[in-house]
Amino acid sequence: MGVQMKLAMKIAAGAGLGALFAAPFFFGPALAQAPAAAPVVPTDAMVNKGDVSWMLVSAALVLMMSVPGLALFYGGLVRTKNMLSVLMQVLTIVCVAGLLWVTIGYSMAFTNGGALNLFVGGFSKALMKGVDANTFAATFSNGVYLPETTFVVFQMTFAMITPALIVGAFAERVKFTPLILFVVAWSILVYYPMAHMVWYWPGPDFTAGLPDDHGYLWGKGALDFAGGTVVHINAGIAGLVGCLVIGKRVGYKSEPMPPHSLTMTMIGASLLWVGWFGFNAGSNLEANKFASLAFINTMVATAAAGAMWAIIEQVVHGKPSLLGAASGVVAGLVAITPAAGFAAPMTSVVLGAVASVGCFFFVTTVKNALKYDDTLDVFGVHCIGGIIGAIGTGVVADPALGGQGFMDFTVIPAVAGKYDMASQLWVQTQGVLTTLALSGGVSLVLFLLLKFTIGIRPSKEVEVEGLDINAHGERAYNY
Amino acid sequence: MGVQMKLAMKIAAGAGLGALFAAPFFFGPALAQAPAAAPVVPTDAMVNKGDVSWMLVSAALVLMMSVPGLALFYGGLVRTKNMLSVLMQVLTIVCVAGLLWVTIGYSMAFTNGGALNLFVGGFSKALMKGVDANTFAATFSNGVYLPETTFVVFQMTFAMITPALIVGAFAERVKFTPLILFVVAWSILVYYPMAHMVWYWPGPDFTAGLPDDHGYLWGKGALDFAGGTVVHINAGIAGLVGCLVIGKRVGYKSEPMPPHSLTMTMIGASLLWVGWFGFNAGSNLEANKFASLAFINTMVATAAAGAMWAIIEQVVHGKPSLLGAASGVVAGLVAITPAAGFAAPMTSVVLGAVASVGCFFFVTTVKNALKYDDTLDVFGVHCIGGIIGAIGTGVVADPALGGQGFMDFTVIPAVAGKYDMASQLWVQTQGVLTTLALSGGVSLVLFLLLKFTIGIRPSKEVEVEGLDINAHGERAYNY
Amino acid sequence: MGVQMKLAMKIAAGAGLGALFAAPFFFGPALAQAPAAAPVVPTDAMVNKGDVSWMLVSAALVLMMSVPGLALFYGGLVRTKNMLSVLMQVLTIVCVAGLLWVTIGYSMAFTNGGALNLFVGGFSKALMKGVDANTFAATFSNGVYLPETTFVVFQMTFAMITPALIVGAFAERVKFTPLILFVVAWSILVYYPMAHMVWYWPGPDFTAGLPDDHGYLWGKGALDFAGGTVVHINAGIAGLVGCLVIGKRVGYKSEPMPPHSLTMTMIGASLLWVGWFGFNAGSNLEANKFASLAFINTMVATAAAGAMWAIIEQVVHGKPSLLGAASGVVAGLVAITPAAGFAAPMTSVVLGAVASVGCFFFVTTVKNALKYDDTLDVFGVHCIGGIIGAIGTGVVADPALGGQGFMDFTVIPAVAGKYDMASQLWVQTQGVLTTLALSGGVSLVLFLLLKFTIGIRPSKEVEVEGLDINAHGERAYNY
Amino acid sequence: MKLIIAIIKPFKLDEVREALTGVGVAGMTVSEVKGFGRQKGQTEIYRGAEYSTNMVPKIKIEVVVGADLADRAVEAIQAAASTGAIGDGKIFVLDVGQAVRIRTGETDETAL
Amino acid sequence: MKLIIAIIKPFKLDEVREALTGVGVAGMTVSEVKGFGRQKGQTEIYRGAEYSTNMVPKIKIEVVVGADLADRAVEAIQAAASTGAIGDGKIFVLDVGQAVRIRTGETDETAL
Amino acid sequence: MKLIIAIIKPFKLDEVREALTGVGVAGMTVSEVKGFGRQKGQTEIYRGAEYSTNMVPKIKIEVVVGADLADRAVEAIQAAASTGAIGDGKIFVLDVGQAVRIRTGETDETAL
Ligand SMILES: Nc1ncnc2c1ncn2[C@@H]1O[C@H](COP(=O)(O)OP(=O)(O)O)[C@@H](O)[C@H]1O
Ligand SMILES: Nc1ncnc2c1ncn2[C@@H]1O[C@H](COP(=O)(O)OP(=O)(O)O)[C@@H](O)[C@H]1O
Ligand SMILES: Nc1ncnc2c1ncn2[C@@H]1O[C@H](COP(=O)(O)OP(=O)(O)O)[C@@H](O)[C@H]1O
Repeated sequence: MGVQMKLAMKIAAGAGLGALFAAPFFFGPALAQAPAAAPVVPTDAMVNKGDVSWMLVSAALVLMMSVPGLALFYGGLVRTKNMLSVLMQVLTIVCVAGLLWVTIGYSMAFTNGGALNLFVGGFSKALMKGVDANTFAATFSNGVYLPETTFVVFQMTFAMITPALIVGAFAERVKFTPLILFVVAWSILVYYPMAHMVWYWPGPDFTAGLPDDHGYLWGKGALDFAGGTVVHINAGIAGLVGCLVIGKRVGYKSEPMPPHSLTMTMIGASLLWVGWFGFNAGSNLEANKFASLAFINTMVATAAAGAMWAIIEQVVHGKPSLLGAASGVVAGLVAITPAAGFAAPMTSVVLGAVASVGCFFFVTTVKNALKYDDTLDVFGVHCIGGIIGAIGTGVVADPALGGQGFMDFTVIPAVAGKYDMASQLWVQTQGVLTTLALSGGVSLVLFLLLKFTIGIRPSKEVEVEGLDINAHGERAYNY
Repeated sequence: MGVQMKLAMKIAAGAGLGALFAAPFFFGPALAQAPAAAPVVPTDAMVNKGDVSWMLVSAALVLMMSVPGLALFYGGLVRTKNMLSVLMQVLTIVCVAGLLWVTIGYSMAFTNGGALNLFVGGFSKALMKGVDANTFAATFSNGVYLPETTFVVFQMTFAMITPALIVGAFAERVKFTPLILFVVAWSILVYYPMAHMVWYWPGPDFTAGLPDDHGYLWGKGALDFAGGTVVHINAGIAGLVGCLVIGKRVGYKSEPMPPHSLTMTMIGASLLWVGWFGFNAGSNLEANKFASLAFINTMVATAAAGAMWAIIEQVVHGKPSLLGAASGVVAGLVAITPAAGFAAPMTSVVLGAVASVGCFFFVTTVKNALKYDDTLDVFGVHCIGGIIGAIGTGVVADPALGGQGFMDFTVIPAVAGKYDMASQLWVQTQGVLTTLALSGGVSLVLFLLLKFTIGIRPSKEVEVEGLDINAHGERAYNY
Repeated sequence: MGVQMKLAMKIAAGAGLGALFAAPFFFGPALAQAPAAAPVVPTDAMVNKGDVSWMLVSAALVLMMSVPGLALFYGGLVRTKNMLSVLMQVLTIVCVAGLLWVTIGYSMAFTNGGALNLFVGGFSKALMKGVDANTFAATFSNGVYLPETTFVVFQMTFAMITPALIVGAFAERVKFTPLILFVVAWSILVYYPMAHMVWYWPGPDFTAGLPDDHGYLWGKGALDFAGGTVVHINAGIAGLVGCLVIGKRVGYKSEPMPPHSLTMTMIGASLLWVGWFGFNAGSNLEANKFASLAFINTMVATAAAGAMWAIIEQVVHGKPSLLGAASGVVAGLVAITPAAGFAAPMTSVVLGAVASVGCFFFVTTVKNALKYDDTLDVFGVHCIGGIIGAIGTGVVADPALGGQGFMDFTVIPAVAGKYDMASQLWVQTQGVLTTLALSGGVSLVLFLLLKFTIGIRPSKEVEVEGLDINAHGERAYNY
Repeated sequence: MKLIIAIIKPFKLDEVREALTGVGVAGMTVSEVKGFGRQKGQTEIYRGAEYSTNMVPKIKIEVVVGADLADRAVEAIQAAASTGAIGDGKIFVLDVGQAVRIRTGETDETAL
Repeated sequence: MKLIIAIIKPFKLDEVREALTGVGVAGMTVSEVKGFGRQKGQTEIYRGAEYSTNMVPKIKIEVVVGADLADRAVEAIQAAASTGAIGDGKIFVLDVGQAVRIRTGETDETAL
Repeated sequence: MKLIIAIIKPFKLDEVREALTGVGVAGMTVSEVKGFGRQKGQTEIYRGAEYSTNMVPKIKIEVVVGADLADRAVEAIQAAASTGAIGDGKIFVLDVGQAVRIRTGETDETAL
């Protein structure tokens, strides 16, 4: 069985293991598959109110990352005439993705998919069937559960923000309805399968009895605390493909396109930072010492990345900019996402700083060299930062560097597994490549399909006059 | 005893029942009224830190709904010259209502009012008398308590935002001091009595012993999880009366009055959404599965309403607008408020969508037909959305539709009551009508009184030049 | 031994005593110093998830106070051309102070400093040495612990915002790099020693065994719930010294310098208010009834101060302003900070109102009389408000006025100490004077050093054209 | 042809525009300006600092008309913009040598 | 000397500026204005309220040139600013009596 | 009457206004404009994108004065606005045919 088998046991780490490893407990059918020996029956008594409090707050924080956080971060960077289009795109995607999640998304991500189970879930919980106040979802600790609705809504906020991230890549030149159609199709064809592949498992009390019931990458033992692959690389590559298919903005590189309000961008970056604690530390699913570790790592990696970007700018052209520091902040947040619960504070600082250097180089040099118009650097920050983080996780998770390693959930209670950095790095790389291939490929097909049917790009006239007035019939400001 | 008696037992639902049913535990005097058999004596040991954590966060979130949330949502929609007046009105109302709450409000809402007990409380806790770190307030679970200060401050935030909602109806044309006087009087004459009628009861451990110690609507068995009547219908009708008494803005319908910053409105709507989880899920008073249910219902009803408004606009005039989606978001939040802990996720989706249709029709068609100038659609969104939600609660709470029904607290521990949709709808209707009558009537008297004494509307000159510079001596922007 | 000895026992109050008294538990070396009798060994089982949830939320809230809260509150008040400089200063300070904290700050504040232990800690935990997911920090209750990373990150947010407060005093006329150097030096020479002097102790389970292991002011029994001295007076006096050394802005008093966006200032003030609950109620370290008390006190003191400032303006020049109310809000928050967990709600109202009067008088009359240019009134609001609060704490903490008094931690479990208002006021005054002397003195030396070496003030040309474009190469707005 | 420059109170813009179209003017150009004159601005107070602005917001209308229409246009503006209060503004008339419609290249009065 | 006032579509600014420097103009002054004319504005809808703006954003260029350069400058503007669509704008030419460069006190054509 | 158009550096506005009132000018109209000329703008950098603005913010003052006052006004402006650095701006003087005070209907010099 070799590596694959060994890795299959290498499931997640340190009792505090991130949404990557989260999965609800299945009543009925799932239980039927469980082997003999009295299985755990999750009850209200296994729910800790401190966990519920923390997870509900985390879900609210992640919503705040999208609206108003991301909307402002992006919106501030476009020109006035397109401000509302960005805000509207983000807000609408949040609404649509939320509805799609309770309709089929949660089921496709977090139920057993039968024959396709390695790659996608089924429809047994479509329309929230069987999910109510009295069902529970597993955490990463034996015998500790959350109300299932808590898990559903927390994961929902991830399914909301991920497609919203994409729009930055082709901001200022996309048609609204086709974009929403893309988001629906991409959620179904890319996001839910990715979430399933990376995050689906039966929970710590059932893994021993159901050793083969998990997604493909989960089975490989890929470590991704809060969504480096599923969220950032996933959205980043989709954005790149989108901006290539759609083409450059009218006037790109020939006319100045300064951000219309860096104040808004700063508010957005700040709220992303604040909300990201829900994203990263919330992915621990419990309010315990590992949530706390994910929290402090998120804090210092971000601080390091923000400071580092400013330092680079100081060195390179003598003027550290607010947009630079804010970009660094986001790059740091992206990079620490997969590593949040695995790293130690000081290795997080290094990871954040490295991500800042990598993303800076990408958005200032590589992008200009390759001449593609990724309006808001979705690829340069989210995909590149995500890759640095995903690979970096293999390094910083190493217990030899103060990392948390991973837990072997095939025994009850779970115990620490034996960490091998080289093989972990290879697994991490496989996670990255899988994401790039799936999301990149499907996005390409979807964008081309839209381009050659209903069209994805507005007319030049509309683009020049601005999307706000043309697509939404409003103006952002009337001072 | 008939219906009344049966309904009196129908007190609230599902162990997680919303602020509607919340009431502090009474030491001393209240206990004196309790029947024999060792009564519960709430102690520190009955307080769960997870609940305290959640409720304090919820209180902070509801404050954030008012400032900056509501202030920005409203402020963005007025013209630049009146921006600060709106911000100042909301901020001042928050301060004044908070002070009034610890002075007499809490006592008038949440103590036994003696002969008037069905309609209003007394003054036994005025100036926080007898409320300190060692008194406790009941939740909806037997034997589970909160520090009383937690309950006082959580409820305070409701008493702050409700009068602040009203100002939107006559924004851009009201005098500051008379407005504050109105808020003080309205809080005393309308809000505290309404809160008492709907939310006052002795708690689950004492209901059996004190079957007649509750407010009027509570006794009827009206279901209102987080304040559809007390907050939204209450404020909405007061706003309508206010805008009718004060009259239309100078230039209404003759000159363009586009929102001065939809960016601010979007930030405001987003923070309202984020904060509303404290409002709705916080109204459960405990961080348990019912809080989680209220949370997810709030999320999806809002998503449905936001998307629905955009869809209607797409159909009606081909351009889905950001203001539309944001208005839908708020309409959905309003409508799910009374139903948050009673509905199921998928029925919440329907309720949100219906509210969006109803409010859209109201603010675009009915308002234009009736030609009143409700500046920011306080009536069209909060009152209409509140009514749809209040009546809709009677539908979605039905266990036959996956709802939570209600709990019978006359036995200990409380058990589920038998749900009858028809009679529940009638009770809900009574709640709506009572609110409309009380708030509408008293507001009319108050506004007329102010109009014919110190005056409620600034001179035409002041209105034309703007309230900011005239009433507050400042300008919002000096770019 | 006299007063000193008695005061040494007067350590903190009411089981819920604020960051002032917080200190992590020390494994190993610290234990070695403990006397016989089986010492407590903190374990995971002594951690309550409700506490962890609350403290992580609190840390996120305090970050939100800095970015975007403080940045916007300050930024809105400067002229457009300097907007980004303020945002950038705050953001960069947050990043740098965070990194410095994990590098040496935490260790210098919260470890035993050997011979210098009264005044500053040592380097035993530099670079987070020995701090990991399995170390724990003491709260104010016997046998109740937090994950140490929780305590580290919560305290980190205090170390971030404090130096950021300073920049308001000389906004619009400071060079960026020298400012950051100042912040680094000031953190090391002033903030960490102050934090150590006021907040370092071995925790309730170890005080009996280590009666002399505490900071200087802690030993005196100074009461400071959440940082009146360490944060506000500390930053306020540094700001004053800075603005005196740097000098007035070009055009001060000769050209109009109205705030460029009071909307931003209002958002900032609101987020400060919301975030301050993490600051004050979080300083209790546990989600219990004392956190709740600190929360409600923070709420009502602020409401009183906000309303009071508006009332004064109404009386003095007939126009209550938004900036006034917002300034009052901040003054109230500052003043209640040291008293938050000691006061009762109604005495908090009084304290807030008094602070508002004091600060109003200072920023409108004293400042104009003394003709110094404290751009954003850091001294007038934070230092003066902080002094009023610090002294006022001695009054409102008196159990005779409904206050919480203090706890005697020299016995286990801790019991209430005997409160003497006169001697407490003297101790409070010593705390104030120590802070003024240390921070004022060191800041003077640092600012002069910078002024006469690399320079601290930009050229007149740069100042006139604005810092944004000159120091950061950006413009805040391109509408 | 004449260039008429009118400085008016902002809230009079709509009335003036209607008055001008009433006398046959087909186009005009409008900008936001600050006026300094007899009319005093409001006093603004920010914490301790008091600013009496001596600049008040005004609207400037620029309209080029044929010489024959000039007098009627001036009268129309004056009638529509007047409130009788200080600060109502001014009208200035200048000679225009040439006018071109960019779209068509038409010149002079046909360009207007 | 001539003062050329050109009202153009905002996105044409860069082309016009280049065209003017092409014919030897060294400086100009630009402002944001609102134009009223044949071109109709977009309809904005805010909840129930519909506003058809009849003011569209335009850019006004003011450039003073020597009399000899005036015609070429006008032509350059017209060529660069034209799209052929309604709303392209106008060019007006006025006489300038005097010009001063503030920095040096130079006057008339050398001041430009 | 003369229309004096002065393009100056923004921070010189107060001094120029005072200089003008010093020579007896009672009113003027001010607007924010962007100037293109010898003075180069600052370079802005946003992530990878560098923009060298060739437009710098300027203030335009328009003031109509009696012919007799014109020279003194021009001198006053020039003296007050001058810093000696590139970009100090220009003054242009045009003839005004007619002036009307809207409030009273007074015309020409009494209207100023
Ligand atoms: N000499 C002038 N040149 C240019 N504009 C002027 C002149 N005098 C006044 N204005 C403009 O006319 C406006 C109104 O003038 P003001 O003296 O306040 O009142 P009135 O028009 O009633 O005399 C001023 O705000 C200014 O914009
Ligand atoms: N008589 C006029 N005086 C001043 N400006 C004018 C005049 N007529 C038109 N304009 C300006 O020219 C712009 C374009 O005019 P418009 O009638 O829309 O189209 P076109 O230039 O194609 O005829 C207008 O928006 C306005 O700014
Ligand atoms: N020919 C011109 N027509 C109109 N405005 C001009 C002209 N030349 C310059 N200006 C204005 O004068 C300003 C200053 O000109 P510039 O060439 O930068 O410096 P200087 O005034 O010192 O020669 C420019 O920014 C522009 O606003």
